[in-house]
Amino acid sequence: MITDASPAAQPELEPLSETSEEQLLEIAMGPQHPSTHGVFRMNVVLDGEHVVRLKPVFGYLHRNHEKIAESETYLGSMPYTDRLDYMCPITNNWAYALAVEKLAGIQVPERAEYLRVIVGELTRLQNHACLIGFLMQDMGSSGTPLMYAFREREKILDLFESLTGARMMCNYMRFGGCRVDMPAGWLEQAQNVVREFPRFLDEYENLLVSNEILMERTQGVGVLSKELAINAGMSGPMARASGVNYDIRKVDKYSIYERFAFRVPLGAHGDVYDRYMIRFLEMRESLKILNEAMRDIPAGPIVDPKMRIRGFRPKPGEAYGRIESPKGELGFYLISNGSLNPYRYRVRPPSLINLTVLEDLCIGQNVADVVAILGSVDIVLGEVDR
Amino acid sequence: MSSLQSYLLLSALLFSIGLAGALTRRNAILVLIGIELMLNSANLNFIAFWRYGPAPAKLTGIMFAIFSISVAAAEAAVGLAIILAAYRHSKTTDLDQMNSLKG
Amino acid sequence: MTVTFLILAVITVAGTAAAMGLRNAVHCVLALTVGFAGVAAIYLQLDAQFVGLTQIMVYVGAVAILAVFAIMMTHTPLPAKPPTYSSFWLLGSVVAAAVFAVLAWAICSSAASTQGLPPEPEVSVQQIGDALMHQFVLPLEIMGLLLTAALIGAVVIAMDRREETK
Amino acid sequence: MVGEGILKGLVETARNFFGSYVGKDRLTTVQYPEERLPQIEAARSFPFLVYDGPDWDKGMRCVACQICEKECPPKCILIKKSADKKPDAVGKPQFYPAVFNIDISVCMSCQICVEVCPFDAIKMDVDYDLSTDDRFGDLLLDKERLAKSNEYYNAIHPTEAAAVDAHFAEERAKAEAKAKAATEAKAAAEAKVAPAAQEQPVGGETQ
Amino acid sequence: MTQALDQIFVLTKQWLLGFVPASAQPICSAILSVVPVLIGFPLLFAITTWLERKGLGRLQNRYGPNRTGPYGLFQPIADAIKSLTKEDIVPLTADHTVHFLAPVLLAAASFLGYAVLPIGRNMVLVNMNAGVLYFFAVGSVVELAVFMAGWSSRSKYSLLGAMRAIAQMISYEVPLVLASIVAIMQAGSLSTVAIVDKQAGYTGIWPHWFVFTPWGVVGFALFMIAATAESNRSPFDLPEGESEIIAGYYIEYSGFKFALFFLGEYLGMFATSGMAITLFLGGWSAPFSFLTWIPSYVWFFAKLLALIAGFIWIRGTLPRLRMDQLMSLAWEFILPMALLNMLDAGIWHFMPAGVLRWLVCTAIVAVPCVLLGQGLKRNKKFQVRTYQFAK
Amino acid sequence: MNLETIKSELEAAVPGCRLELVANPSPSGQHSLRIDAAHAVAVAVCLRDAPGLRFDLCSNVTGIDWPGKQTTEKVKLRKLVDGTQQEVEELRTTTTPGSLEVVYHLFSIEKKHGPIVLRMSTQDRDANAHLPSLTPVWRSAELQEREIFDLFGVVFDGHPDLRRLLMWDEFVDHPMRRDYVGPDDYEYEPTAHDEVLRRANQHLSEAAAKLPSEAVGNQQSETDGNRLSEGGGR
Repeated sequence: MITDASPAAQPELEPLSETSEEQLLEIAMGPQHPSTHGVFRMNVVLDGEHVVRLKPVFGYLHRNHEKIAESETYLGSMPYTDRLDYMCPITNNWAYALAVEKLAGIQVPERAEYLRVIVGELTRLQNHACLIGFLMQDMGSSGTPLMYAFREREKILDLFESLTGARMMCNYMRFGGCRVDMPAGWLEQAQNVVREFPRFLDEYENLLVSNEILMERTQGVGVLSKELAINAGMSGPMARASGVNYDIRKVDKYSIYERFAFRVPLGAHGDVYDRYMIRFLEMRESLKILNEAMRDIPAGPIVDPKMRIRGFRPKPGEAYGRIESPKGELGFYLISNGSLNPYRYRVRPPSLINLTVLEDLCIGQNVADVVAILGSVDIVLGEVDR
Repeated sequence: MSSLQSYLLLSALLFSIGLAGALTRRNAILVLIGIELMLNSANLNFIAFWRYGPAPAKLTGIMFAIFSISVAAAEAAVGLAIILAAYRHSKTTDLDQMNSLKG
Repeated sequence: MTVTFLILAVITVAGTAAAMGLRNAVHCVLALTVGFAGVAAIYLQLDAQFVGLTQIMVYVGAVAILAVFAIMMTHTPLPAKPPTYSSFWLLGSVVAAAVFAVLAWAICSSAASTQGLPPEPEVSVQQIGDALMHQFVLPLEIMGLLLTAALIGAVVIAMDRREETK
Repeated sequence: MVGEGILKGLVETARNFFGSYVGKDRLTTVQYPEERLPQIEAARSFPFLVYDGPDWDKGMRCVACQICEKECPPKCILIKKSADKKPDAVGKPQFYPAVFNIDISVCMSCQICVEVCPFDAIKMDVDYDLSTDDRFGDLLLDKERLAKSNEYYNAIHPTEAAAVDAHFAEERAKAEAKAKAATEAKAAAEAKVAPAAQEQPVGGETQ
Repeated sequence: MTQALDQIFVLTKQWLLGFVPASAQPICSAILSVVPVLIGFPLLFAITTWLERKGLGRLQNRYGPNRTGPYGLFQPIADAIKSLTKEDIVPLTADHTVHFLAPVLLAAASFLGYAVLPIGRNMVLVNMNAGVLYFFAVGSVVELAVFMAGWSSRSKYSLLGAMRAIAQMISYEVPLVLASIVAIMQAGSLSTVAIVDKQAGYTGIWPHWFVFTPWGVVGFALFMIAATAESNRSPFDLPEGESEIIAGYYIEYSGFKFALFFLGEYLGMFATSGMAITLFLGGWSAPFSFLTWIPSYVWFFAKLLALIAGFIWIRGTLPRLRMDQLMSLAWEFILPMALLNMLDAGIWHFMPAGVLRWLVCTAIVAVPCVLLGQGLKRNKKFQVRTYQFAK
Repeated sequence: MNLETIKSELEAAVPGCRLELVANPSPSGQHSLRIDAAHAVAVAVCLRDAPGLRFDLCSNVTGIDWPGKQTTEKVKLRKLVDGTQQEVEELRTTTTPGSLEVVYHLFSIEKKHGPIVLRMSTQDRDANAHLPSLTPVWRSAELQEREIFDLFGVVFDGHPDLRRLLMWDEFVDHPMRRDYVGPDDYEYEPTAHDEVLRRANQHLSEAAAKLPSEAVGNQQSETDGNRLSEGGGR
């Protein structure tokens, strides 16, 4: 039982000099490349157009967020978390707040939990819509799906703005609740957006789902096996597309997700098409959650009244809190030594860890597939490099 | 000039240039190109003879040229394919180094 | 007429000479296309429109492209390493020069080559088609066979061995 | 049938093409300098300092407690405390900032300074047309440029400002009541003790 | 009056030629014919870029350019000024001569095709006997220019782009020519003017365009697919695949040379569209007999713009194909269909006119089309999937 | 899942392994298990494969720096002073070496339980900062262990591709260590924060004093120093 240390066999690459019959071409995709979603580089070795090797290069956006957090107060790191995965700042806030709440044992009032679920699922909607748009953009569709996605994202960002004051850098969560309650009329506005959203999804579906070119480009491309997905720590839609039934909303039952009836879609093939369809289906499930949450939201305080903004010192100890962010498992690991600042602050970035298998997915594929695969992994460099 | 003679001279010149290239170049592809050039000069002759010939309406020269071009195209395709195959074998297109039958 | 011919002849000869003389193989092919185009223009000038256009299509559009493709695929060093020419380049040049001398002598001394230009013939594409389909139908068939054979042969020869094993 | 999905997609884009001429919900672009979105009350850009009354320097609420300077995550606030004191909105003598700088090229608009301020002195502005060709000078806002009137605050964040004003009014009323009580007590005392002490000066010369 | 309006350009040219001595007339005539083409089509290019950006914008729920001039109409001028004033950067290791020549050759070659396009009644530069052949012959020069650009830049991306471009253009030249052969077969001539003349005339109000026959519509569709690939338009824009190899063969070009590539691409698109119009859409003839009073060149440009709108529409909708899929589409679908289509055209020619001819010819192309499509789909094993949910 | 039972199960499965429960006083209640480096891989494989445990998802891997402490205490000593035994008070400094700790958070996808927290410590923070890599067991640790190697300087033996992840290859220090001092050759923005500039300049001069001219020249060119002071003067 103990002898075998590597069941998920890593692809063993023969040395290049022996396999290569012809001269190989090594190109650097990125850091200035339209499809690397920011400053990301892949050193790709090509044989013709086929990828023989691919080495991702990280760190162009590295700002040592974790080090900065060690000199900030607990609250002071909250606005920095917005800037991790700037596509979904609110879920980042949430994960951090959750970790601190675990660390200090803070209870969250019910209304705040509902608010968190509402904004969190709205974030998931806009992230998934944009991701599909970007993926299509990478496959060369002149930005049309992306623009449609942005059109809908705009509406959600408007909601965020009128709730939190900022469109992207929301800084919304507080330990033990949320920063502000929703203004008058916000709920109706949000309900409107949620009611209109399925129309957009139908439109998207017409445009994309049965498109032959898209199916040809994505089906059977970048296949990730279930075993590798588990072993390599894939999370979120990336893992579920490979058939891994693991949704932290269901597993950890954090916040109040137990109360909502939603399903977890699973893919059977683990290719780019599955990853893309899983996101489609997740958006539909998110809409269900949103509808229920908006219907049931109770009145009450939005933040634990005992929580103080200044001078927050959790007792010594440590905690790992994680949520199902749109990209996957976003976790924060905090160690407190009883002072104002965390002794250790660690972000478990789903984007980075989902990139572990990038080379495995890309080898043997075409250059054109590499951008599609990278797009389907769904990374944001702010989170990868931190 | 500009009579048949000048065309024939041009054709002869092209032929010699092609021949010189085929004989002197080391690169197999360029040698093949030299041969193509020689074929071309022959075509030029056909056309010139047809045009200055007694019965241009009979199109014989043109037919010859068309067939010759087709043959040349086929020859180029096969020739380049052979060069590619030879390159795979010996990793060079240098004829001076491709002198061994064993490879 | 004469002027046009002279210009075209100069272009053709310059192009082909450059094609055979330049060191960079890609430059050679590009120069060669100039030569081919010149020859095509001479065909046009000789009222052989169809052949001229076919020449452009086949030589410029196919043979030259094939050649550059072959150059790219064989990773010919660009520009070539110093010995661009074969070890017996002197002999080759002499042979070529001799051939030209003999040909030129023969042409100049031939009586037939001095005759004047006959009236412009009426050559429509339709006529060529008719001729191909009636008088020359057998050669056409053979040519078709040859081209097919060449196509298959080229594919088979150039096919990657790795592909075969799959 | 092959091509069905492609045709469906073509129909969808065509619908959007014509829809963008008909429906407002399809063409959401706002032509920025000419049109602007309605101002959202919760919006925030960069902090400013609130002052009461007509004179920005006199009426500034900030008491240079330096809490915001400490709490600011990117450390973009610089405060130097004054040596003397000035009466604040309520009338209590307080310190005031001799220097109050915010480097908005560093500021990340997180609003934490606003949340931690116990004096409702620093608030978030909504102005976003802040581009400038002077990278350093114009992006370093000093006290004078930071100071905005309470009326302005009321205009951009009415609900919030109303609450603040009410709070201040309450405080002031309390202070007045206290002062009144004090004066009454004093008067009572005066009635008892003949040599009346003059009212305490409210200026900053104490300390 | 209609006649005069239709022939206004021809008459103007003749009137102008009256002023020059007879000896200079041929050259002046050539200049007078060529110059309008050299001006008109770049102008159309400018208009098209504006149209494309506007149309694409609307497809994507945007306004498109709307800042320069009314409705952004001066955008092409602004673009031109911008590209002219940009620094011309040549990579240090590039082959300077070839690098310079490539865009020039590309633009020049793109212009050459217009010589045989009849853009109106009696409005063709050269009524060449082998016009269609000429068109395809000069079209093949573009490949060389593309190769020159990609090779001379000494960039891996541009080399990849050039290889892709050449492979794609060579593969699609064959179906392009084969698709057009049906029209040549029916017209019995390689002359573009003769092909257009053959399509003149109306049955009732309905024109005799080749596209209104079973083989014609298939030929037209195949021709347009191949033309899209030939002119590197989306979804076949792999050689410049923005998101994959950035700009492909012209990645190392900037300023005016870049603009020349752009110009070349659009001119190529116009030329192939013009050829499609000539071959299948009746050239400059009016779509209905009662509309013949509108000048012929108007019809030509109207059809051209309609086809360009189609290009823009497709560009705004479809994602890009992959190289191997592009190739398999050419060899497994378009080429067999084109060959079958030739057979179909032959059968059409020899069958007596009537309903039966229609039925037989439609069946000959429709059945294989469906079968090939199904085969393609089955080979690729793609399908719309259904998904399961975890319990 | 009780950590105690896991511990006993592991001890039964991996003979000779030394496991230690580390209590976590915070309300999160995530107690952890310290494993020894020698048996780490075996323990990990057991955790992953044992049918009752099946911790197949290694979610989070991170490092913690525990720098060495210098504690000074007054000790009374008997000593010979001037030939006589005397009780002398003396300051004694004890230096604990400090260590780098690597923490693994494991979950089970199959059984849906977790987390279990594994900890491993290096012997010290310098030469012996070696730990066995668990990447062969959980592939997800690949990039995270690289990151720890990069930012903390823990060398993972058995890692397939141990290179720097976020910092560039030529970088020498490990920025996440507690005692790391950032270099001053950052392009400091001229800012209103004189404090930043003061610190930068101070650090610069300290560095100049500490190191002989050559090393300073490498790290910090003359012009940079000038630029900083210019920025400060603005």
